[in-house]
Amino acid sequence: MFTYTIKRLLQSLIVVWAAVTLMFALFFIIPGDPISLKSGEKSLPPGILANITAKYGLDQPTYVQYFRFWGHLFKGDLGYSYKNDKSVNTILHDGLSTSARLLFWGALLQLIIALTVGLTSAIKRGSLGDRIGTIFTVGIQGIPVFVSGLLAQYLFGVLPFQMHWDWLNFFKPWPQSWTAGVIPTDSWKGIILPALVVAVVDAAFIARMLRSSLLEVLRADYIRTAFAKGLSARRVWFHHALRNAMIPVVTVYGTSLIAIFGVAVQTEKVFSLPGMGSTIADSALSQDAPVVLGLAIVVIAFGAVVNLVVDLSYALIDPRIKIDSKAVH
Amino acid sequence: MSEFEQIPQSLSYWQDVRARFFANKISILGLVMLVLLIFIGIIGPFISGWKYDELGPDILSAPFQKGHWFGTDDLGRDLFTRVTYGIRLSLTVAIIVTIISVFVGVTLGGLAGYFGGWIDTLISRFIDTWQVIPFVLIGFAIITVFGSSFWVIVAALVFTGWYSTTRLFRASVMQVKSLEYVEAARATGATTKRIILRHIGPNAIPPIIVVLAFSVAGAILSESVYAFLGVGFREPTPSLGVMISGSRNFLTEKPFVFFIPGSVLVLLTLSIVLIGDGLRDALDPKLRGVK
Amino acid sequence: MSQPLLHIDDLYVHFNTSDGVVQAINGASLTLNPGEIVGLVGESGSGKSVTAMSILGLVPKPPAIYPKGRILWKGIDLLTTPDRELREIRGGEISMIFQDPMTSLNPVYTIGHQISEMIRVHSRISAKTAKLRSIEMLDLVGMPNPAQRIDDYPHQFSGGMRQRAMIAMALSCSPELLIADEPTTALDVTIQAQILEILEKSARELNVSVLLITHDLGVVAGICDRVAVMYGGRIVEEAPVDDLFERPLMPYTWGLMRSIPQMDKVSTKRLYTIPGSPPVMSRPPKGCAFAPRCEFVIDRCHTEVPQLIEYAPHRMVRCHRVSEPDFIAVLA
Amino acid sequence: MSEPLLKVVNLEKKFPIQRGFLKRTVGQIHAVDGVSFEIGHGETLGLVGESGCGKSTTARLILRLLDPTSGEIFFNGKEIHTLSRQEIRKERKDMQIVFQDPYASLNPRMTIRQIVAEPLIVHGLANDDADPAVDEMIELCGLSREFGNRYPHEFSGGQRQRVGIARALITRPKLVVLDEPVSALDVSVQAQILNLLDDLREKFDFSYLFVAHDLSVVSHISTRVAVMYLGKIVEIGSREEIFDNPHHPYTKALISAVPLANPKQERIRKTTRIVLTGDVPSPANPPSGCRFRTRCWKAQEVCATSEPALLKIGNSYVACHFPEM
Repeated sequence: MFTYTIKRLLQSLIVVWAAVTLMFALFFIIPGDPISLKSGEKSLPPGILANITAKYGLDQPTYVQYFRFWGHLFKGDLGYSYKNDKSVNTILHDGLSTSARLLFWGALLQLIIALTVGLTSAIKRGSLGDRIGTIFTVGIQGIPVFVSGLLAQYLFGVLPFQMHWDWLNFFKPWPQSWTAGVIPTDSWKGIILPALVVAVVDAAFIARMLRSSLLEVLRADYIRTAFAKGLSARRVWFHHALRNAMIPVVTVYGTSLIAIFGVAVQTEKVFSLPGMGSTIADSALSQDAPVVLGLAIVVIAFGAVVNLVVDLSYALIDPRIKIDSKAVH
Repeated sequence: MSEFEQIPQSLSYWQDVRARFFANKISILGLVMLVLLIFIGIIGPFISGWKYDELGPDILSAPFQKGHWFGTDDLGRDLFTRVTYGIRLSLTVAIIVTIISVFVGVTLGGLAGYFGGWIDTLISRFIDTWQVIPFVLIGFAIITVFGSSFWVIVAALVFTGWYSTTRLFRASVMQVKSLEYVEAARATGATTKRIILRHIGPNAIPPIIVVLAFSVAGAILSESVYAFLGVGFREPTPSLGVMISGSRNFLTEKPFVFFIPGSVLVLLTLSIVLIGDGLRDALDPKLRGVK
Repeated sequence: MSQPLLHIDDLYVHFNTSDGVVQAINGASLTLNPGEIVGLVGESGSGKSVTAMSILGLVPKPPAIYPKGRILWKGIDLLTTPDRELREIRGGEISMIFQDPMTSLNPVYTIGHQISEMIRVHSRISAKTAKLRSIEMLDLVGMPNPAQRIDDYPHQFSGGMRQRAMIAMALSCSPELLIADEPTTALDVTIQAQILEILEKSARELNVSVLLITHDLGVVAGICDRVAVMYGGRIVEEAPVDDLFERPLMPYTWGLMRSIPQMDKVSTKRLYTIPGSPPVMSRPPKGCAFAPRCEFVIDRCHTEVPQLIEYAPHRMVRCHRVSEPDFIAVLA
Repeated sequence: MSEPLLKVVNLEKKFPIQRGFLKRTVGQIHAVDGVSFEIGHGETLGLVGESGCGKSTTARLILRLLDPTSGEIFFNGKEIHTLSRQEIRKERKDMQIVFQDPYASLNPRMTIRQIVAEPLIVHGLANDDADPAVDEMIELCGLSREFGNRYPHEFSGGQRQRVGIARALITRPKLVVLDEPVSALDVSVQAQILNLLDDLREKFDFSYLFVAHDLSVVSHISTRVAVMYLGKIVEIGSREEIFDNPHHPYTKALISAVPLANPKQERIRKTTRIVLTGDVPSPANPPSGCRFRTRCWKAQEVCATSEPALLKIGNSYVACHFPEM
């Protein structure tokens, strides 16, 4: 297991390096123009222009910029915004806690919903509940997150407010002037609605996946063996079937944890949450390349860590993987 | 010989697929929905009597009033016209993106799958790298650098979608290639061209059709997400995402401004997802002959 | 005479599928006595595996339905036994091994875990004792270094070793009946010889009855006391092993025996062939299931299902023509 | 005596074992290791062995469906091992193969007639599947010509195998390789196919290479038999010699392990049966010297140090230091 972990860790580092390089290349093939961002449309005297260019290191050849970029990265310095003088680290720090809370609860809810729906619909396959579940899980894939976010605001904010259904209202106290749904995120009730929106799309997908994976595993010979041993249906389901059925699901869960960032961006915008997602979207909008790149690196690193964890848990679930890798060395 | 009498009527593969697709009520529902939406998208702008960017005097007027079937937005523009243009735009962009993605996927996936070896290693590792980047980031990066014109948006969408088609086609080719009837064809002395055209191609296509459907749905969703976040199409372009983004401030007072483009977008993607789902079941050779 | 261990009485098993009702078993009867090794022979689709799985209630319902019949285990009808009691019988009194040892063991648990699990379900003993018992059982079936190998996962074993582990597991709770469903079909011939030897030795040693299901007449000839032949969802002939091979009475058995190439009688003579293919059980023939392929068919065969009759002591046959002396002479 | 139809000399095939991120080669599977034999005109050579012994790989090497690592193949006066892909393609008119799995080896998108006609079209012997030779061959293989327009999934396993045979024979090849052609079939259908193969051989006078694990089937159809173990031929000889008087301990054990459908004889055989211990070693790491020594009851020190050559004993060739006489 140890060698396997080390090997996977090295692979992740290579992938992160490649992905970051890819992003760097994209940004610096045509360098964003910090000068016009700072000065607006005015033309600047050449001396000041040269100073600014030198400040961001844009006068250097690309490979020098590239190595400097990595040098700064190793020191934990993600660069400076073109637009204001804030460092990307500060910007990151401002948005991180909101995003982390949203993603944590979102991912947790996702797992809970996916497991519950997937398991029950597989156990009760063919029942009315299963069929409704199937239609629901297929249907939800057609709904973009920002639409379901707005819908959630309408159903759990606007409608209860207008109908005086206080028990259904997630937005108390009701904001004085309604722009977008401003939600008091410091309370438990406040984070649950956006987290649900984050969770529900991929939860539906994973639930479907788990259902079909379980149904396939249940046809396996070793399940028949388990019943023939005299085990109870519950024991067969949870001890023998579920662990095998999780093997393909874990992979999908990993990809969904990476994609969850895209979902979080939309959710933060819809609920006006001051997280990393909104920041990165706004920076992209104002062509503030260092901020987009800096935050992107954090997101990519997070994705690589998720991939690594998923692969390692994969090896824990399926003994064939770690033992085969041991056999080679 | 009595044993032959038991054989049911012979159907070619595609006849069988068609029969099974049309036996599935949900996929027919999807097909009907899509046809209706396309129909509205084509004729809508001609029959509404308004232009999509024409500012009118009636601001946020409710549906079926003052000659606006779906009402007007905050600038007094006719929502019906804008929504029907939105359908056109979504589908146009999605189809262009899908064609390019499938072209890239078939080429790269086919190369990796058929030849294997270092080509496969190279392409597969590239996909691995690409996969750790969340899709919005790729779009953000491209749009940050190049701005948001039509073709940049198309390119951003291709960059978010190419690797799933590539991966799927690679897997499909590898699977078909290892089948015994391909070896049997080689053993008869068939040329590589004949093997690819008659044996591998036709059998690797069904998964591509399914990918095609999901890729169209995915491109529509991604386009609307970019538009909503402000990094895709922008006002006054009548993208459904743009319209929904603009509706946020009126959710309390005039919810129809959100619900109309919102439900059109949902119905559009949903109909394609349902068709894709039906196709997947109909094309699955394992389910062949099962009614 | 003592009560039979197992008595399958006119069993019907049908499956509701999208293709119509598949009549997998259409009236099968079979009796097993304590300590006996009985072979159940048939080709694919004859219903032999469904019969075996029905005994332990392992056929999923739906799609399976049981329109008629009983499976009496020491006098209790297993088809109506509540699940809780059936679970005690499964593994405890009747255990089963399957065709493919590669897929019959759960890949994510060690062999030791899977054997101990079975032991602990049926007896209240500690995990440690169960482990010792597992090692003992693996030793009994000839697994080398059982104490070490018990912590290995199924994929670390060869096919033959996995089947040994399956046998060890099946015998670990001292069952009275072992159902072996094509236990050697997936194995090479030298490994098959090992497994059959172990199966017979341990069954005789522990006085376990065996119901051996196979398509291979050679396997049956080697270790069975009695043989039942299945075709089209029915038992068509049942006899002590020597009688059956010496003098088959049903045209299907007769034809089957003449159509297999015999290694000991090397000859290039054409083989006898049974024309056509086995029946499609969603549209079974109206009369005798073998009638469309039978060389000796008469009109009655197409319209009326023959009864399983006792032709001679211990010799059961299902054929309309078995009462004609001339016909019997032709088969001999 | 005239030139044999097929002559294989020292045929070898190694498969690399690849692992890890960049698919490094970490070892080799020696699937076929120095195999030599001949097949004469009109002869049937049975190639038997257990799974993983390299018999199917050998069959594919002869047809160049796989490229040999080394060794020579002479067929019909041509050096098959030196031919380019283009040239070998033309040669396949004369050497055909029937596969084990009648479900996987027929393209599900083609009708029976299209499948059977393909070799003719490929070799320019017919323009389309309407050629009368196609229906003729379909009928010759025991199928009705009316079913030419049907698709493979509508047929039973035995019928599909007839289609596979029709496809292999339509160009009237000189050599037909049969790779376990009856092992996926039911016993009663197996006899039909074996008889069909017998009849066709009589009618067209081909040579067969019959690859199988079932000794009874091989004993029925072959004129000569070669026994393989871990990539090597351990014994080769006439059918009578192999089955009546086996010289190699492995051949002997293999024959003794086959259960006969005769209870009385089985009871006697059981007392004298040679039950080999253990499993076949991995072809990635075969034993030194004689490869069978780890399971052989006659193994001595010399078996571990020196590899026995295939030498003539009686009328067979046997690779053993201590052959049975």
